[in-house]
Amino acid sequence: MTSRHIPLEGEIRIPSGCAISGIFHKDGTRENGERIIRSIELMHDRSNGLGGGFAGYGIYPEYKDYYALHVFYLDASFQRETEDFIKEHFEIANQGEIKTRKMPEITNAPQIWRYFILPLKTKLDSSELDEREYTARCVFSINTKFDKKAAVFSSGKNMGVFKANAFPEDVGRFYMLDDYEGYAWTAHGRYPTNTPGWWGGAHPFSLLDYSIVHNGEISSYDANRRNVEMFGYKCSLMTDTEVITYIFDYLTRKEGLTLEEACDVVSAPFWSTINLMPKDKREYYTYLRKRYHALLINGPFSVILGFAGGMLVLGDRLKLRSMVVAEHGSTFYGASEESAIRLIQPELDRVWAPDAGEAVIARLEERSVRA
Amino acid sequence: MEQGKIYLSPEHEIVRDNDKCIRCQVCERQCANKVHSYDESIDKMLANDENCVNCQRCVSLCPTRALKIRRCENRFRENNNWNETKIRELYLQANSGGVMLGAMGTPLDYPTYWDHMLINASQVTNPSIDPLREPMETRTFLGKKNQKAERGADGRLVTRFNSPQIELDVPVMFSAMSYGSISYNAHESLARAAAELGICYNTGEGGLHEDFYQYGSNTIVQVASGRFGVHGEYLMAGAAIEIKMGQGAKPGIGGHLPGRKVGPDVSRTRMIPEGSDAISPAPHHDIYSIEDLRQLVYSLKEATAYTKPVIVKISAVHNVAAIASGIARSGADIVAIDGFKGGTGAAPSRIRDNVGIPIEVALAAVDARLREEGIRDEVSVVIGGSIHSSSDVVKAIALGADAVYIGTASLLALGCHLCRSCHLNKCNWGIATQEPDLIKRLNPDWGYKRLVNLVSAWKHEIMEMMGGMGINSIEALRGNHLMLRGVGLNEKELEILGIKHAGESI
Amino acid sequence: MKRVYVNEEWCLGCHLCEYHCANANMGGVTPQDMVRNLRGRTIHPRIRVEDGADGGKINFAVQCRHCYDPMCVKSCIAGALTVEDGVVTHNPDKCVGCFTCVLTCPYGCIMPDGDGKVVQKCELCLRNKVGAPACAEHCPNRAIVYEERGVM
Amino acid sequence: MAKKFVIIGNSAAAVGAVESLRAIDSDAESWEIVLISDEPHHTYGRPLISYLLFGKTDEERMKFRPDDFYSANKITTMLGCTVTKIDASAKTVSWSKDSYSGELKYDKLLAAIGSVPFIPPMDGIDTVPLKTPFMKLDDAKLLQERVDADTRVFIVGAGLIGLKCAEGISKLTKHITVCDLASRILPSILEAEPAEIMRNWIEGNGVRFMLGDTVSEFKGKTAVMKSGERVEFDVLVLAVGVRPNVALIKDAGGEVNRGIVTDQFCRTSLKDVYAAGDCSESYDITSGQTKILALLPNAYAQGYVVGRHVAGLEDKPYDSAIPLNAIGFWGKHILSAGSYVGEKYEVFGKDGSYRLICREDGLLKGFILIGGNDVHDHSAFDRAGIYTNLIKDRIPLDTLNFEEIKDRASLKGFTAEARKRKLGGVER
Repeated sequence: MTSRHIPLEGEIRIPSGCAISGIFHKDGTRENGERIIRSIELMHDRSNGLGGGFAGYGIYPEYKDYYALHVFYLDASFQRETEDFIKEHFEIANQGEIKTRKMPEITNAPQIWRYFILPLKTKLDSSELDEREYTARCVFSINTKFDKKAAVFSSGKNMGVFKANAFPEDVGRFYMLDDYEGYAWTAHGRYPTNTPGWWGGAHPFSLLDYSIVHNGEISSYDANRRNVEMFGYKCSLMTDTEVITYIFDYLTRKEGLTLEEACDVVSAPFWSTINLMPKDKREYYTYLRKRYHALLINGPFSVILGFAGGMLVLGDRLKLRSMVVAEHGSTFYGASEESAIRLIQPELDRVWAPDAGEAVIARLEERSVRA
Repeated sequence: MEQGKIYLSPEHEIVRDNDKCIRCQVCERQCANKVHSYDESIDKMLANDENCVNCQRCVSLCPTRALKIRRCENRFRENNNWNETKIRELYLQANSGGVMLGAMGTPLDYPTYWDHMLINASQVTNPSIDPLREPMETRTFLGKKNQKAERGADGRLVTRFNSPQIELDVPVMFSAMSYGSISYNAHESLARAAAELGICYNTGEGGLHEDFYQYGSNTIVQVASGRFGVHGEYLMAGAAIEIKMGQGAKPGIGGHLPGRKVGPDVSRTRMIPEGSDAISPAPHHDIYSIEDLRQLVYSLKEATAYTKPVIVKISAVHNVAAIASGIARSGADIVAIDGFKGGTGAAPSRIRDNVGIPIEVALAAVDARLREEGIRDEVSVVIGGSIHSSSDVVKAIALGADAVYIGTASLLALGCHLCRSCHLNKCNWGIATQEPDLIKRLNPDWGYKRLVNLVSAWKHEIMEMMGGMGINSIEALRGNHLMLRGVGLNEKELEILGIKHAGESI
Repeated sequence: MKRVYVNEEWCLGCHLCEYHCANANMGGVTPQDMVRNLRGRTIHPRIRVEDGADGGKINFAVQCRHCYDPMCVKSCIAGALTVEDGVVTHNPDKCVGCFTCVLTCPYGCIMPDGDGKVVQKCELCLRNKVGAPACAEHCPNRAIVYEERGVM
Repeated sequence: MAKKFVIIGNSAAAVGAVESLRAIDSDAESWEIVLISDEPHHTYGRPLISYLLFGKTDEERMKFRPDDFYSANKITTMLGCTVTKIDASAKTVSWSKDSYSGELKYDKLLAAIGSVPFIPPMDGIDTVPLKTPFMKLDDAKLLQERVDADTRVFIVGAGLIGLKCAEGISKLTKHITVCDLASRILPSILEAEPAEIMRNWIEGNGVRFMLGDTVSEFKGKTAVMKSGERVEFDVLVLAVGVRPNVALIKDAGGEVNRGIVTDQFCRTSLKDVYAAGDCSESYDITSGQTKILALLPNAYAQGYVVGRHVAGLEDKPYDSAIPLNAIGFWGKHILSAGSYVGEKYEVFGKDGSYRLICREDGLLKGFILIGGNDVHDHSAFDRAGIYTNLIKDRIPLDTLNFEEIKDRASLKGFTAEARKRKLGGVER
């Protein structure tokens, strides 16, 4: 009797419901992963054990100029081949297995490695690409080439993604996140509806320093995917998070839009609203909607986008998914539920639910560039 | 030259229920083909079946429903190889030595892929959206979307759009039907409906009657191989200019408006002598290559100071994807593809029934090709050729079209009963005719309302289907192949259409 | 008040209005009623189509205009014609068939009925089973419309 | 306080005056109306008396207006009261009823007092046991009572009244003789040849004519004719003619010709006194002559002008009067209007119909349309009102294609523009 193959991310499109949470210190203060684990743990019932993960920013100060690749080797025999590829394209400053804790809740763990790298000068020059594009393309190559046997799941500078096929609080303890200190943390608990879950498919999803945690199921997926794929992206995981990440990457890195402008593309106001705006705003939104029509995101989502030096919270244009943000002193919080913030910071200066499609962005204050 | 007598039984026969007939003679007065007549000596209505084209005018207007028209039951000896139509046409050709002519789209039973695609809807994980409660956006812009983001000196985004666009309230337009092939009142209905609906209609190749310049912002003016009625003012009059390279119903051949349809108004509008046949050559004689096309595109842009988007319309032929790619790189703003089931005022039946490819596969192929080449945003894609309903529109958009053209559907809304006799100039519904007493049968005051109703109804249905999919803006549907599933299609068809089979997960 | 208006530009001369008028005023509504009422009979419609104006090209239907100052009502010797809510209404019970109204109606829209004993005229189908002008409802080209236009 | 408008009369002119005044002064705020009539009946259609005899109507249905007419229009009625005198300087009318009498003050007065039968002196008339004019409801009721199948009726006068009486009474008896001094019937509305058509038709329906002959002497139930012939009869109907009832106005010092002289608002020469209907004269626009147009439509129209004038409106004068007649005998109808002057177009139809169209100075002046012998075929006079309208509104015939419609009245002779006006809107 042959068992039926249950398709994984990348083989089919995976929508899912979820919990997300984020902490951001505008003054650059760093904290370890303990509070973000507690916050996401509270929303245990919003995930189902088929995926959890974290992204921390400012966690590798000693290697802050290097791209930190986190790689799953789901089949150990692919490690050599993958490392050959990395060496072929990059100078490796440091490499080693990421430390984890043995836990009964975490099973089938792959080999998990970390590499601090910089592009080889010669290769970079001959590619005629900028450093980020070069690195991004190499990441795509590995993920495509080794097709879920080896997967790069984190590739930014001075940041790192930690994820696994389990409940998020278990994932946090598994990776011993209390040993890392960052000025920003995001977390994700996953509730996929049609996948057994696999390590590479857990969230956050990241590309370079962009990491996204996402709660929702976007109905514009294929329209968005087919558009960004024209610009060199390959949506190999077929998840919303992946395509949202690429959209932001494309709009900001390739089209040169600001993050705010990118948000106005993906969660554009309705025409009925635009028509009532003053002329310059009307022209601005009309331009964005006409020009980037295929990157409008439809359907329910709330996302926390982490990036170097900032954090963005954004919901869909109809506000079909919950999202609460809060401030306490210079610390900014965002989570699917207010309780997940109150648990770790009972006293808050301000708590609010952003409007449909409204982007809330927190950035490091100028004087606090310790990251 | 006609040879001998032809013995063919009529195609249709009039069945009159004499118990119901009240001899009001409405049928007689309404039949331009002179089928019905009243014989006083026997106090009966008689019918000359041979003249009947089965346009259903008499049936529709008979106040006591005493009439029906059925296929003549007389049959040649049964033969699945040489069927009735084939034998009949062969006899006719043997008799006349002529080319078989037909109108409207092919009546043959080729697959309709729309009917083999099903649309998705949201359940649980993603809420459907109620268009009665939430905004549901169908506004569509046609034109190039390839502009690089630029910033002014103040760092702000430049929001001026370089390429002219057509703005549509709903991604449906009335396809090209020339004044001449259809009546003044049909044109007026289309123009007024387009204006009220916030969409566009298309002049076809017959020029623009002076009365309709007022609807210019809802008009696409066509430039075809005959160049009828084309002048500077005409080009500036519309919202866009369409270069007609081909027509789905008759790829590779030109057009012919018989002189009897060229009355004073048509003559003035087309700028040809009254009573003369209007012949459109098969190719544009200044376009023998893609680079020639580029010259015409830019000539038209120059002539209109780059204020009008240029559409290039082609028939869906075997190599359509590559041709569309060439057009996308020719400077055209929009490529329109007309499927082989598209309608026509008159075409050689053999061509109509045997040349070209279905629009669904043409669209999928073109869209995929443009994306592969990364030039999908260089052009908008408009398709036509047998869009029957709002679900076809939804499927077309999901398959990758920006908008659709409807021709036959719009004529049906105006009363056309698809008798496929447009070329005879005796349209009993006042649509495809230039006879004054027949033209008046189409009152544009209600004709335009029927078109408005049709498109409004479709818009409602489109919004319902979009809402069901959890989509509230048409751009999120465009090219969204995951919203489609095939049924009863083979692997190859699914591959070309770029969709999964029903039952496969998302 | 809503009235029946005729736009000859769109009149096809099909005469359907006459048949529907005749049927409606014989108590009919459906096509079956029409068969029963009109088959084998000469019809006596209250609306009439004039064919062949302007050299044969123009047709148009005519029925009572429901004048504001109706000559017919003023001249009726029997008090059989009255204005009810703007509708010029005829009471056949009082009518003696003198045809003074035929002589005075400037539109020629009152005519002897089928028996010729009294007159008949359009009452907008407000008193028959159709309830609204059957001519307008069944005009295939909206040449006859029933609508509010005010006074010219 | 409301002023008092007194109306003498209870027929078409009186009703016209009431309805036009009340259309403006609907709540009787300005005008109180008092209506005096010597007839005791609710207002009835006077020409209907022959139809009453014929059995086409009855007393109830003959009512010219509904039962609530007087109350709905806030009218004080004095029915059965005869006005005996008008004092125009004191502005009073004197009246009597049986043994009562009285005076009534008025602010405005309308004399709608109709006409009276004209009976020339005839020898032995007093010896006739049963004789009556045919003018009023009571005359008809008398005939209804006294005529049965054996009764021989002798009608003197072959005009409209005499012949309508003959038709009406034909339901009661077959023994009807009509004589007239004139050699043709209906001289007031028909020329000789159409009159001949009608005579044949009426004779065909059992009426015996003695034309060009008159009574020289009555001897009880026998009339001795000028020709020497003797006519035996039981009932005599005197329908020689009528005269406008001018006595009251004349006695009050008002100007009177054949009828009461009035201006275009129906004012008499007496201050605040109007006259309307059969008692007054009208200006016939088709002949340019002042005439007695003793016709119900004209009476109503005159009354209508009076009512508006009393209310203070002078916008619609009585200025388009024309002779109008629609009359039928045993199903054969005559519709005529205007004057038979100028260029004549005459058609004698094979079907027994007759058509006369008269044009002068580019205008339609008059017409006679007589139906065919098939009483169900009305095509000969169908839509005659279209012609009437051409006469009344003095529409120049060169503004339409009259040739197209001279054989059959229709609107298609008008221009598209005119039709659009007529059919596309409502003309007030």
